[in-house]
Amino acid sequence: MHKLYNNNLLAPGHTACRGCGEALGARLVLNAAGPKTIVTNATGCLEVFSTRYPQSAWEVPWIHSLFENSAAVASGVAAALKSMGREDEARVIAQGGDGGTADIGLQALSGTLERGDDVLYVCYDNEAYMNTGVQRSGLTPPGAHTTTSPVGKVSIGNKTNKKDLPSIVAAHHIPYMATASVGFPADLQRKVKKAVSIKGPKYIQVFVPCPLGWGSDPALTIKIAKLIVETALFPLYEKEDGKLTSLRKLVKRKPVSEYFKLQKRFAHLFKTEEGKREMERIQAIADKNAEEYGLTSKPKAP
Amino acid sequence: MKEIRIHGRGGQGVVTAADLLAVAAFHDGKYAQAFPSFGSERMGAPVESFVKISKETVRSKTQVHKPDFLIIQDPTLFLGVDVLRGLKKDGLIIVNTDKKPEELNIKNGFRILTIPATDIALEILGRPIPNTTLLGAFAGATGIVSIEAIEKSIKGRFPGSLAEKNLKATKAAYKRIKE
Amino acid sequence: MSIEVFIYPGTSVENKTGSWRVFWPKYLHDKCIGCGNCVTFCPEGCVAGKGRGREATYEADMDFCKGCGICAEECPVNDIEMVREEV
Amino acid sequence: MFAAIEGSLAVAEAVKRCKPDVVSAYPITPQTHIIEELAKMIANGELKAEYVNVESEHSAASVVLGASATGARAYTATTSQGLLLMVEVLYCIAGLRLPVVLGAANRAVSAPINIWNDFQDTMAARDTGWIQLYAENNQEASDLHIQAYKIAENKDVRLPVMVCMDGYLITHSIEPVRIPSKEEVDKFLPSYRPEHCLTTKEPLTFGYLMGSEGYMETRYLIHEAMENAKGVIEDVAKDFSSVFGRFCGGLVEEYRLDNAQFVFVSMGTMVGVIKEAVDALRTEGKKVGALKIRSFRPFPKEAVIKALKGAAGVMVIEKDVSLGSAGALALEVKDTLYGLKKMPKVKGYIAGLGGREVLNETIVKALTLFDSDVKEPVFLDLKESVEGRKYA
Repeated sequence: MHKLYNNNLLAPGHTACRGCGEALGARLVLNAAGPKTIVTNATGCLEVFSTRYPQSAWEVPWIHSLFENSAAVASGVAAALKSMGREDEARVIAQGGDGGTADIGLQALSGTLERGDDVLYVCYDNEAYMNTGVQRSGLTPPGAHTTTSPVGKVSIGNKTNKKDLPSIVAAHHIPYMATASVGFPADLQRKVKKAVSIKGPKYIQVFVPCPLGWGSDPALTIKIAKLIVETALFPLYEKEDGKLTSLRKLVKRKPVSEYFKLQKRFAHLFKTEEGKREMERIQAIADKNAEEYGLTSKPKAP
Repeated sequence: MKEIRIHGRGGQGVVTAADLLAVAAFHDGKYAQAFPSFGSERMGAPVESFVKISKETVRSKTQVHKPDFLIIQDPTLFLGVDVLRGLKKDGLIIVNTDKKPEELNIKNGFRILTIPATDIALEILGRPIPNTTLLGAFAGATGIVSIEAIEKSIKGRFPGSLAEKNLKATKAAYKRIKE
Repeated sequence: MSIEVFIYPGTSVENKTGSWRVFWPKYLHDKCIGCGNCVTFCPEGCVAGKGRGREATYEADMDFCKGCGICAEECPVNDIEMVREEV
Repeated sequence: MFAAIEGSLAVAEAVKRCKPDVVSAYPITPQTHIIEELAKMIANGELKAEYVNVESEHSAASVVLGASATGARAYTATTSQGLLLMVEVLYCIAGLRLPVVLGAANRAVSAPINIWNDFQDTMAARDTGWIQLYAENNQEASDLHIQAYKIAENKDVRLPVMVCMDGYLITHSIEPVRIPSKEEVDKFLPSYRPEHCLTTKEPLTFGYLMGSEGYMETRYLIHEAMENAKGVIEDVAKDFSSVFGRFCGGLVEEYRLDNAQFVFVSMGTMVGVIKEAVDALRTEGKKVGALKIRSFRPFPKEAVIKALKGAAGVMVIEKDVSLGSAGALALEVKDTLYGLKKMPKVKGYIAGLGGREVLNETIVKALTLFDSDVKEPVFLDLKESVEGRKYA
């Protein structure tokens, strides 16, 4: 039996970029879930940087087939375990990026959740198609520059709001769902542990910065992953059987500009009047989040 | 080989009739093939089904183009559908109607047999589904399948009381034709 | 010829990504309070340590460290210094 | 049990006796009766399996992929658009060397939407790495399903198998079928024990990324497995006959090829019509015969050469068309015979698209047109009113 490197279920030697939030997120998730886990993976950065033949970074049984079917493959794994009386052998985790989850894989995800399959789906949200070179996804936030929502003379970057995927997931009335960020690893790992202890469909959306796609300093991955939460743009919460059971409150909310200024994808917002107006609009989204979720006792913009 | 074409409307059990007839022929020790006209037709639309009965294996999976027998489950079909197409010269038409054959205005000199199958079905089954009743008439008129085989076929297809009711209707029609 | 449809677990350790570094994290072992941030936040999972609290000594495995600088950034007592690699 | 039974039900009975652990499918006409029957068997406890209701064929294929990779025996069925939606996953199932069995109720593809039988759907999936077997009648559809698992799970093959059966003509028709007993199937088909699968006992990584250093070799190895499958398909047919007492399988079936000058080559239920036509033509003194291609993938080149090398003329009639070229089967046959010392003349015909009936007359017409200079592929029974008109 070979020895795990530093007790990690995602071994080093993978080819993720320096400072990759997704590599960190996957390692934290797997370590929390433990070795009795079977993982299905959507096509994307995570799959590409971890399984280049003949080397694998995974220490758990793992399978990838396509972009949009991670959830459905996981359903097949869960059905097989159940049918063969191997349910106690492993928990099933389906993984995907934001494109593989919120866009092309949304239908399969919905199917898995709706059927009540015993699967934890983890979406690593880095807000664009990074594997193919930073194209816009349904989870790309407004104002962000990507290669398919570029900033131009008549464009301020991505024009659409970030799809509220957690609410779409919540509408399936599953037993457990949560949002998390690699900026708060203890919180993330606690949520994973809780999720895998529950039978039925579970969902966790993990915010994972992408230094390459966002134009951020690799060293600031954690700082950025904290800031998005602290601005109220990405509230951290848990819902069990549809009820909000935990919420990460904010002592002092930070302005979105503080989060934006660390990333080149938002740099244009600081340069023009139009950019500033867009920034104000996004600040209003954060304010609304803070109010709706009750993130601060005094929900007003700082 | 004897070929039967059944005409009716969606919801009248046209496909079931063909199935029951084929299974009955099989019970009689014959080779039988049945299939519907595979429409995406909805309730009320004209539909057809086909049955081939032979002493030997029937290899051609084709529709019935030159029928020996026609079963017409709804006389209104004469108006819109060329139900008589391909019928052999000595072919027999069994029509569900309370009219007499000569009242149907069908020329060409085909043999015609009429039976008020819907009335019988309504009386016995309580529903206007004439398919099993017409099978009783078919067995009585042609002898291609035995009434015992049809009985077996119906019992294999429907649950208890529904099978009994259908059998009653089938036998009523069989008797009526025999008499 | 034989190519299996699977590959063996954890074999990525054969790929020494340490060569990617431009800066390397120098663990000063001076002010360390043993919080473990450097271990937790490493995207490679290549930081490990011995001891507890102020006795703790952490090190990044230079075979794999890509020099992202997260550990230095997240060290609450600035006990890790990013140093330029020299050839 | 010998019973007059609908093709779909006969297939479901066969699948049940193969004891799949996981069944997943999405409803689509004319495949529905198969999966409804399997769902019923599972609901009644007759078949101990998980039935996974999915939201698309893409997911149905993905579910059986996941299940098979976990070591389960898995089954799915589909047709037409559903099969096309699955194609992406079908490549993966073959690439991962998973012995899934799929029942394909052959149907035309859109547009125009047409739910009736032809082979354009499975022909679009012919390069996915799946073995494709085509059934002539209900008995074959049932028997080939049982053989499919044995072929797929053979360690020298390890490829998924698609059992192709004419939509409606098989799925919805009633015919007498010998349904094997549980004991016979148990004797014939051992339980499935893959050497490697997704298990925490051996945490392997499946579905890795591979560059140009090895991808081509994986393709070559699938091709080699297809070549191996030729022998396995024949062996499994022999095993089948020794257990079940009837021969129903193998790569091809020769029909009245003794001294045959002209040979019809075809697949599926059309072969039944051709056999009848051959008998009729023989009584007229015409030296004709037929060759049924049961295995289209792998394509049995050797068996085809053996069957056709003495013929003067070969007429390939098929229910598919590679638009702008010819019928897929005709291309295979021509390629196979090319370069023979005495190469028969081959003519390709397209027939029966979108459920148009192929009748005895259709077959006879193919023979009459053999020496004509009608351009290939010859569309049989094409309506005069359509010829020369624009489709716009």
